[in-house]
This record gives sequence, C-alpha cells and structure tokens, in this order.
Amino acid sequence: MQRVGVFVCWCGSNIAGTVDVQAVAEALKSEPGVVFSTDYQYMCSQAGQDMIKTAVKEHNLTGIVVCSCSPRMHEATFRKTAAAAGLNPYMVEIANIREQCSWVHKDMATGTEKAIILGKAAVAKVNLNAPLTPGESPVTKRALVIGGGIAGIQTALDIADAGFEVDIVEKNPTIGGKMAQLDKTFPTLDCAACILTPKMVDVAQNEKIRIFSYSEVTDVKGFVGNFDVTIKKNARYVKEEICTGCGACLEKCPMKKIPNEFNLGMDNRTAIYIPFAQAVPKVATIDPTACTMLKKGKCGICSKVCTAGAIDYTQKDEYIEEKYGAIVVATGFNPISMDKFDEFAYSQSKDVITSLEFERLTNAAGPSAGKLLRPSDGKHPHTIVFVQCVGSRCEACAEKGKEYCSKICCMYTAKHAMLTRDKYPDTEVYVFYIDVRTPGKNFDEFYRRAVEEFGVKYIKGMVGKVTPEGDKLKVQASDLIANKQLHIDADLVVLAAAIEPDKSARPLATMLTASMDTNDFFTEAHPKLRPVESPTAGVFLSGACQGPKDIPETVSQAGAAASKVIGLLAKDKLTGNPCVASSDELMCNGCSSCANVCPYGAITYAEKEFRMPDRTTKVRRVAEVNPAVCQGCGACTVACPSGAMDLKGFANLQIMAEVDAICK
Amino acid sequence: MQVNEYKPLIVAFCCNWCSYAGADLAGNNRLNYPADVKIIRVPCSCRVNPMFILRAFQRGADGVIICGCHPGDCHYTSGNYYARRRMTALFSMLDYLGIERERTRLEWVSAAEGAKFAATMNDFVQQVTALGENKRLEDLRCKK
Amino acid sequence: MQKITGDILIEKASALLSSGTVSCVLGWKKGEFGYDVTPAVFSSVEELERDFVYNDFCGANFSKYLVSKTRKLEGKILVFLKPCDTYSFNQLLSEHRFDREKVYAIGIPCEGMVDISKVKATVGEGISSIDTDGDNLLVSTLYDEEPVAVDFKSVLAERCINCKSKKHVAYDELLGEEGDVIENSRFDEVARIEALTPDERFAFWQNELSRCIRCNACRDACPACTCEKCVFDNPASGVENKSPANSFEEKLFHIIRAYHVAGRCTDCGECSRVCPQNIPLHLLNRKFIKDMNEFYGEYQAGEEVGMRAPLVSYTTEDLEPGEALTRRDTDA
Amino acid sequence: MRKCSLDKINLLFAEIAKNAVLYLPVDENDGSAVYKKWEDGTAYSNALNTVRSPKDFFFPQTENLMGFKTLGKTIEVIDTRVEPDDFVIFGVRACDVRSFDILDRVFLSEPVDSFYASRRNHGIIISMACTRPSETCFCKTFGIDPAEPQGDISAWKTETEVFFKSNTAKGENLLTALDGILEDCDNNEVDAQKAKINAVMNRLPLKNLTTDGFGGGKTAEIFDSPKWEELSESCLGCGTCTFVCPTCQCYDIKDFNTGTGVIRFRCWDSCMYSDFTKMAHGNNRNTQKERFRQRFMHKLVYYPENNEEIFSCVGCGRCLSKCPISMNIVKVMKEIGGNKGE
Repeated sequence: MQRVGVFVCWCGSNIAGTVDVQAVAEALKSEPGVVFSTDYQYMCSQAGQDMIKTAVKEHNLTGIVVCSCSPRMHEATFRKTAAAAGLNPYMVEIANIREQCSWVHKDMATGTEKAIILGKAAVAKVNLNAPLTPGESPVTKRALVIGGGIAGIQTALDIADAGFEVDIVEKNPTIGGKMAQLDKTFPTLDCAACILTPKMVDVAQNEKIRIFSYSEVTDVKGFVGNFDVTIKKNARYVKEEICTGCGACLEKCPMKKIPNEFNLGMDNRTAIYIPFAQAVPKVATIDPTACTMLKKGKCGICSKVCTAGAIDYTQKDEYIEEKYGAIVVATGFNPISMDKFDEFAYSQSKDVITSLEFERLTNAAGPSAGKLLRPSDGKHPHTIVFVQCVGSRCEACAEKGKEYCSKICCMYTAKHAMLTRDKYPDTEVYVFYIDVRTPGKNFDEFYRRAVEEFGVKYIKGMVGKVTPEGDKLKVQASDLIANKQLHIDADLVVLAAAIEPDKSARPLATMLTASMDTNDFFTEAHPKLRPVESPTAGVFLSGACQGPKDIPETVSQAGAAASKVIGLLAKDKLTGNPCVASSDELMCNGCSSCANVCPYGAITYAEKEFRMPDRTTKVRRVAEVNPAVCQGCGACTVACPSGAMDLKGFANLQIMAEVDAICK
Repeated sequence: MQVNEYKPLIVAFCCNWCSYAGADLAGNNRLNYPADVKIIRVPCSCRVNPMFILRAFQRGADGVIICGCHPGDCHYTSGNYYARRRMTALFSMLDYLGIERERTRLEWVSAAEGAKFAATMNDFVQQVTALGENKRLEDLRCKK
Repeated sequence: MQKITGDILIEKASALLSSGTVSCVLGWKKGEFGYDVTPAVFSSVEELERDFVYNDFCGANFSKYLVSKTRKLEGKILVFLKPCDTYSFNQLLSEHRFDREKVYAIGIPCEGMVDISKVKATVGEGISSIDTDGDNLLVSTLYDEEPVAVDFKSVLAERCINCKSKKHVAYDELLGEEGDVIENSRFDEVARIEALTPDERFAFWQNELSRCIRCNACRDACPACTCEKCVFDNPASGVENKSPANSFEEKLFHIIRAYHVAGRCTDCGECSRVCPQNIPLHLLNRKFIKDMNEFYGEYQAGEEVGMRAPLVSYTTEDLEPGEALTRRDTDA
Repeated sequence: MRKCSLDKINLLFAEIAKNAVLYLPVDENDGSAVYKKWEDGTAYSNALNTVRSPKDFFFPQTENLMGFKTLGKTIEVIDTRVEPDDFVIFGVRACDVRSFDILDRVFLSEPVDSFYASRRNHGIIISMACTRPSETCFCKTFGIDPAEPQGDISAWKTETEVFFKSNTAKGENLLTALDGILEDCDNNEVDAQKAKINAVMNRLPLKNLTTDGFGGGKTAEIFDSPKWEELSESCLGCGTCTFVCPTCQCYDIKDFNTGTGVIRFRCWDSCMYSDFTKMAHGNNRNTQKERFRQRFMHKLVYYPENNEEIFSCVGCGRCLSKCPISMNIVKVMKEIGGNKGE
C-alpha cells in the first residue's frame, strides 16, 4: 500500500464550476492508502506544483493522484513535479475530471459524484503502481524527410544546417513540389521560382543532404532513434550520376505528345523529360509508359544522342535500406479532382480551369509563356469569373468535396484577380465567395487592395451553374447581398479547388504507424502544444500533410519540425517509454502467442534453466521482451493464456483495480 | 417528483491514442453524455482482456464498451484488429450463453471524433438503460 | 470395436524397447473391470505383456503427457496416438511445448471409443466384464444370467459419434490403414443452441454450468491447457478462484477457459469425457471453433505444425462484432 | 419397523416436507442421480447412488464464515452466519452414512466446527439399504453392511414398499410424526431383503479387498514404496476424486473482495492440487507423487492412526467411476497393500 496524496484541481472554474472539488478531496481522504488530500485552483501552476512537492516531503507520500484535466494534457507535467519531489515519476496517476467530467456534465451533484469515482479509480491504480525506469536506446544521427516540396526542402536544410545528415525522398523526378508550379506568391507578390529555386540549389549542393528523387518509401521498421527504412528508387532509365541535364535527348525524342504533368496537361512533353528548367536533380527521366524503346524495344534515339552515355534502358528499380533516427513527413497536398463538379462545366470546357492551372497560365515558364490566353482558342479573356470554395466547406456533400476550409484559396484568388487587373486592366474580374478569410500578416490589406485599388468585383454568393455557349461561358450566380440572380458571360472561369492530402500519405501513415484524421491529414501529437510531432515517437510533420497551409506557415512549420528533429538527433541515447510489456518467466509457457501478435517484433525466446521446488532443474522456452523495441500496446498481454505477460503501468491488476473502484 | 430512476453503470475502455483523445475532445467541445459512463484508459484496444470485461460485469457494470482507433489507424498498427477478433469471439460467446448482446459494444472513435464519442455514449447508455440491470453476469456478493 | 489389437501394439512396443529406439512407452494399462484403463508408463517388455491393453475404452489423449514426460523421463518416449490425439500433438508442437526429438509417435487407428456411462445407462450397475462380438459389446453383469449385447455404435462417446477425422496428422510410424478427414455434424448441437432464444440459452447454460464443482478435471485433462500455472491457480493473476462460489464464477471459469484455448483447441473432447458432472463443455469450445470458421475461414487447430491461430492473426476486412452476430442470426 | 407402500411414498414426502426441507436422489437426463429438493412431483430415483455425496449438506463446497465491511479506512466485522432450516436427507446409502461418522470426528472434535455442527443438528438422515450394488462397491472392506444402513432412520425398499426403522430420538420423532401414513409391520420382508443383498455382496468383484498393509503405524513401511511413483504417473492432479469423495474434508479459507468489503469463506480444497497447503516458503509437497501419496496415506494410514483404526474411506466407489484416468484407491490398495483382493 502506498502513501497517497490526492490533489484536486479547480482549473479555475473549468472544474470547480461543475464539480465540488472540496467534496472530492474530502471523499478521497478516506480511500485506502490516502494520507493527504487537498484542492487548489490551478494544480499545474508553479504554486500548485510546489504544493505537491511540499506535501510529498511533509507526508512522506509515495504516490500521487492529481484530479485535473486529461492526462494527455498534464500527465507529463505532474510526472516532472513528482520527480522534482524525489518520487519516481511513474508514481503519478491522473483522474480526468475535466474533459471527462466537469465539461460533459452540467449538474454539480452528478459531476461531483463521478469525479469522486474517477478519483477512487486513480487511487486504486496508484496503490498498485511501481516505480518504473525507462530503458535506453541509441540514436542513429540521420534524418529522413519524405517529400521534397518547400516543406521538405526547408526541413532538410535546417537539419543539415545543424550538422546532421538528411535524406530527402521525393516521388517525382525533381524536388520543388507545388511551389515550383506557382507564379507569384501572396501577399508580397515575389516570384515563386525566385525564392524557391535558390533553396533547391542549396539542397543539391549541401554535403549533408542526399536526394532520392523518383523514389518512394516502401517499408519502415524500428522505432524512434532506430528506424529501418526501405527506399525504392524507381528506374528512371538514366544514370543519375552521369546525366548532365543538357537536354539534347529531349529535343530528339520522337514521342512529343505526352501530356505534361508539370503544366497540368495544358501542353506536352517528350517521353524522356526534365520536368522544368530548374529541376533538382537536373536529370532526365524516361517515362516508361510513353517510351517506345522501353515498350517495344524500338527507337533508342536518346541513347544515341547522349554524349555522356547516361541512358540505360536496362535499369531496374533499386531498393535501398537505410537507418534513420527521425522521420519527417512532408507529403504535401493536391487540389481535389473536379470530376464531381459538373455544374461548373470543368470537363466540358477548356476555359473552365482550376487555380493551379491559372497559375501555370500566368507563369512565364508556363504553356502560354506567361500570357493570359484562353486554353480553347488562345484569345485574351475579357471577363473572368473566379469561383471560391469549390469543394471546400462542403458540409452537405462529403462524398463530393471536403468539410474543411482549404485556407489558401481566398488569398491566391485575390492574388490572381489583382494580377489580372494589373496586367490586363481591360479585363472584368468577378470573384464569387462564401466568406473572404484573410487572417495573416498583411493578408487583409492585400485583399482590400484587390478590391479598392484594382477594382476586382467581389460578390458574396455562389455560382450555381456554368454553361458553355458559343465561345462564352454563361455563368449563373446569386448575389446574396443584393439578393438577386446574376448572369455573366465569361471568357474564363477559374475554380478554387479544395486541397487534400497527397494519396501517398495513407499507406505511408500505416507504415509509420502514425495516425491520421478522417480527411487523411496526419494527426499531431497535440494540436496546440505539439503541432509538428506525430503521436508516433520519432515521426514529425511538416507542411500541408498535417492540414491546409500557405507557404509562410509551411516554412515555419518546416523549421519547427527540423528543430524537433535536431533536438532528437542531438541526443546520444534515448530514454524509452518504461510502460512496456514484460514476461514472468516462471509463468511463461513459451507458446509464441505473444510474439505472433507483437507488431514490433519485440519478443524473442530463450531456453532457460529453472530450478524446480523439488530441486530438479528443467529447461524451458520462455519469452523475452526487448524494452527498447516494445511500444507498450499490450496486444501480447491478452494473447498470453497464462497471464505471464503483463504491461508495466497498465498491469492486469491495475486495470482490474480501476474496474473494481468504478463499479463498487 | 423524480422517482428513483434506474441509472446504468457503464465501463468504457478507451485506447489512449484515439478514443480517449476523442473523449477529451467531446469534453473540449462540451458535448454532454451521461455521467453513468466511466472511462478507463488503456494504451490500445488490444490491451483489453476479456477478463476485464467479465470483471466489470461481476462488479456491477450493466454495460461495457470498448473504444479504439478506427481500423487502419491503430497507433500500434494492428492492435485494434486483434481487439476486433477477440471481442467478436467474446461477445458471440456471451450471446451464446444467453447474456444480452446489447450490453457489450466495440466502437471505433478517432481523436477527431468528439461528437461521435458523445453520441456513441448517449446511444449506448440508452440501449443499456432499456435492458435494465445486468442480472445474468452479476455476482450477488458485489451488490451494494 | 477396435480393428487393431493390443497384441500388435505390444509387439511393436516391445521391439522398439528392446532395440533401444525408445526407453519407455506411454500406453494404456488394464484395470479392474475391463473398462477402467489407466494411462501408464511402461519401461519393460514384461510390464507391457502383463498390463498393456488397447480396447474400446482407451479414450485418454496422451499428447498432453508428453509435456511433462519429455522433461522428466530419459531417452525417447514411444507414444501411441489415435487420429484425434495427433491434432493435439501438432498443436503442442506449434506451441513448443515439448521436444519432438524425444518422442517416437506411432499412429494407431481408432474405431471410436465407448462411453461407459452410456453402457451403464443401458445395462445398469454391476458390470463384471465386457467382451466384444462383431458390432456388439457383450456386457456381463452381476445381475444378468447371460451377457447383455449392446450395440457398439449406440454407446460411442459423443466426440466419437461426431468424429472429425480418422486421419493422423503426425506420426513417425503408422499402424494399420490411414483414414480420412470426415464430414461430420459436430456443430449441429451448437447451432441448435444458437437458434434458441437468449432466455432459453441462458437457462440451458445456467443449468449445465450450475453443476460444475470446479474439480478442474476439464482443464487438467485438456491438451491445450498446458500452462505452467493456470491464471485461476495464480493468486497474483487477480482472478484466482478455487470453487464456483456462485453462478458468476462458474461462468467466469468456463468462459475464460474456453477463450484461452480458442483457436488452440483441436476439439479432442477430453473436457467432456472427464467431467464428472457430465457438463457438455465441448459445446463451449466448439462454439468458438464454429464462430471462427464462419467469421475467419475454416481452421483446424493442430492440422499442421506452425499454423497461425485465428485469434493471433487478422485481416483488415474482418467483421465487426455486431456484424458477426447479425450475420449469424440471418444464417440461422 | 414401519412401512409405507410405494404408491403412497409421495404422500410421505409431502408430509416430511411440511416441517423440513426434504432432499432426495433424483434422476438426471444422463442417467446419473443427484440430490434435489423435493417438490410435489419430484420422483425418487432408483439409482444406486448419487454422483455427489450427501456430505455436501453438512460441508458445502463453499460456505461464508464471516464478512467485513469497509467504509473508507474503517472496517466493521459482520456475522454472515445463516442458521440453516431443518432438513431431511432421504435415501442415503450405508457407505455415505458412515462418512458422517468420519466427518464428525474431524469437525465435531474440539475445537468444534460450529458451522458443521449446526447443519448436523438441523439435519435428519434417512438411509436406504442397497438393492443393486455396483461392481465399484467395496464398503464391506471397511466393515459397512449395505443391508444395514445407519442414520437417524434406516430404510429398505422392496418392489412395492419402503420399510423404516428409527435409530435415534430425532429419527423416532420424525417417524412418529408420520404415523398417519406409516403402518407398523414385522421384520420379515426386511430380513428377506437383507438376505438378497448379502447374496449379491458375495459376488462383487471387490469382495475380497482388504485393508491389509494399511492402518495406523504403517507410515514407515509404505511411505517410501516405489509403487507411488508408478501409480501417480498419470494422475492429472485434478480434484475429481476429492470432490466426489464423501469423506474428504479439506478446505481452504479465502477472502473475496466485494469492492465494499470482504467476504471470508471456505471452499473445498484438494490435496491433489499443486497449491494445496501452500505456505510462505512454498509448498511442502512439490510433486504429484507426493500429493497423490498424501491422499491415500491420509485415508488409509494417518486417519486410522488418529481415529481408533477407522479408515476414512467408505468404499462408495465414486472415485472409481469418476477419475478421468481411472486411477483409484482400490488400485492403490492392491498395489501397495500387497493384497490382490482376489
């Protein structure tokens, strides 16, 4: 039996508003083991923590129960407090009387009664707690960044800058990501290429950074500090180290009608291609679905024209195994498909385009060399309609669009509208919106300029239908403020498509055992306090894979993720989670049930000698858990028929004591 | 005046990563559900031993619900898949023994589904309340 | 009636003992009344010739004994395994419970074993001897002038009526002819109970389990229950109990026991054979087997060494518990 | 001697059940018989004996001794004792009746087990002479006459009638109370019945089994016999023999935490169990051989040594028919005692 101290937190009025905290403290006083019980306004404050420390000394406490907010919030805080008071940090249990009590129950009597029961359960558990000491494991001082967009680039540069090796795995032939496709960036209107390409070059030239382009992660094993990752380098049929990126092969390639992904299919590329001039690595790649040599064994022109001799039609996919201490996910986003939005006639008319396509149309390196021309006839559009929130904030139609706000569309639409009016003052520009959301530094000023200085016509309301008619696009819309229907004959309609996480994120999350939300965005360990960490130790989040983000936000998160990685890699040893499984070898049958269900391969078997009570010796096979590999899920504890396997911190007896306390 | 209304006792085992966080989110969003639900935090739904469930019934629980991450989302990759098989087997056995199947439930609640958590608990409490007291798996010695 | 005689087995065992291939023999020893045979360790030809027997009452499954005997006894052990015993044998090997190298397994055919309580229900108490005559048992009693003829098939043990296999899935040597896996209706009774109303099911099991005296015979005879220490015997487990103090504890023990062997139980039927209270315990184990077959695909524990039991594997498409129950309802 | 026609037996039961709870053997579906509470319509079994012995009525498998109620850190002791109702057990066989003498010597000697004593005081035993002994019967080995069962009232059954004779004041009082149904009679039919039984007894396969080689003082002689190893070789260590035995009287005292208190109860224990009499240092009988030996040494050597050479086996044969591996006291007596019982 422990000497337990109970500390009931008011959390201001958050708890005290619906729970009689004094009554809780008083009721728990008479629980077995409890020698001290009190309440205080904010247990997590310095004063509250000091109160715990003093009580530990004065009452010789061996266990602490804090009745407060969720353990997900402050368990770590109070464990530190316990440690500072000279107790083992794992002698602390939290009764969650805020999130799971005071905030969900309205009645004081009900709340108080439940808080007491939750407190009793915590006391019952802490009475069975044992001091735990975390195990140690070494750290591989190298980081892996998955995704080579601006998020991945920034993270990699920052980690490398601190002196650690970084590998970037990018599924496309070049790094750069979505930002490389942009023209100008809001709200400063500097050219995306001008600020991105120097960073790409930095990456290429950094000795600490390796780029695995045209590659993907196929397997992840291990755990924080010790990941074993398999990277598949797709065959690009060009020897990367030899190719100089001269482009001679591109000129001679006879297959010239391949839709160019980089320009979103608005122009063509060759079968052997370099996505864009500033690509990094600047190496050609043969598209095996388009190349006649690879498909039919006929052609081979690129090989003939390549003076460097870089072409290799026999190249095979290569699998590389590497060890990493930390993994950063920077898999980014894509605009959603417009297939389901027939009302905007996207598939019927070439002149209905997405904002990203608009971005390419206005880009000097784009299909129209920066001139804003209609894709259908190459004519100048005189009336342009921008439609916001296409598939965003789409509450009613979850299968069509997304419930969330894509966050970046308001600003880039303002940018597009402003730039159009700036370059082509004779153009009428309409923007249809639900709300204009401009929370960001200089964002609202930017939007106001578009309206006030550049005369963009912002109309609150949604476009109902776009109908191609002759060379016009008939736009039917409603103006909610004027409360009337509008009919606009537009030359070009630009859809601000919602953005969604890249499709590669879901399988990656499974490999990483990192959790995702229902929209396939990676979940952070804590939305406020640990926004760049995944709940899976050693996995960090950078950029739009975690949620819609603009460039400034992405870059700051990228830096934050990098600093977390640096903090991890700077350690020589990691102290693990001590709440791991362990087997009582006297009870263990060696039957392998536990190892069969262990997701981490943490359990091995050994033949051990046992001295029996009758003084004979018997050799038996028993399970052994590697505490550095075990993540403490507890699957093995239930698979074990003899109950030999138990989980520290969540032991059978502890959980049953909680059950008993709750049910009594 | 309110007559002594029957209040069931519900034990909810919630995995730390998704469902417990989902319950926290329900709290954050002030989504009400009956105080009859008492949550026990476990690292993963695969930590829930059938013995814990029987124990809860023995000690007077009227319903037991196990909540874990959605299939595919387990923090430990596969824990909830094992939990699903185990609970399927156990619940089916309890049903075979004539114990009301409505007293047990397995639900997937993600960390983002505070609303689902509250709704699930409201629904489960209602379902168990309709059944009344657990008589078939009770241990009279534990009666108050 | 057994097709193979004890004499053939004695001859075989004697030869292996004499040649030094094995150092002892796990076999059946004759008792007082013809039907009360006891598993025994024979270490000489003389003992074999004097006491070894193989008849219609040799139901005991020797596989489990191998766990303790291979640890305790020196040299190789000869064990005679009936077809159903071989499944337990494999299952124990899958669980690394004994050293295969220390065992010489001889598969022997089995025509089904007799449940003596069925014989007694027919002829009454006072059996003085039992002989065979074709398809009949000839039972002499203290009270009948002439031996009473009892149809062999009518007194077969339940598990043998529903025999799942005459095929040996493991052996070093096979005596007699190899049989086949049998189409059987062993799940019919489970299905019948499933089709009852919950109240009827509850009443059925309440009646059955209320007879339990917690002698642990089911557990101690079970070849899947080979735990070094059972959770119910371990005060540190938190669930230890020694007697069924009330109906909850009766259920707890039997649910958990069946759950612990779920996916590992080969359906050998020893639990029901040894229950002094004639509780149909196999219907609990079979329920799990039936469920897992239906939910996760056919699986026969012990069919091969090293198989992954349904509860220690999964697919991402598995049924939810509610779906599983509903599906069973609609199937029924 | 009094008698009652079998036609009227239910009237008799009804009369008894007016003032006491009446238990009697009833047939189960599987052919076995168990003691059940008599209610109108309950049929008396013709089976030789029940699977569980009637010791359960005096020494139940679990029995609450006392309770504690905890409130916070305070403990209150609660008397959980429930005074049993008067009860009558009908149809107890001679062997089982003897078992009460054996249990009495344990539970009623100082210090008296008041729980047991109370049940003994409240219970009346109506025995029943055997009509069809089984091959597993060997009560004669222990000097028990199945034709002359003891108890508060002895009874004999023929094809048409049941005969009663009281042996104790309790028994006589009950028979007197049943005067309206019973009629007086002579001993002739009972004597004829006894003769029939004795004739069968001489044909039983175990008729010649003796206790030679056992009894007080034999410890040194047989304790180290190599036969124990052989006999116990296949013992599963289950408690079947113990729990069906009418004379096994070992129990364990355990506490059950109810969440709001503790119930202290006793429950049957078996010397065959590996944790039997486990102490702080561990177990004093570490192998199944030692545990197996203990059971038979107790019945055949230790108990007689302390109880005027009375063996604590009554030859009821339950362990012979119920042991999962058919190992039993007869096989032990034959192997160790050196008499073949032929």
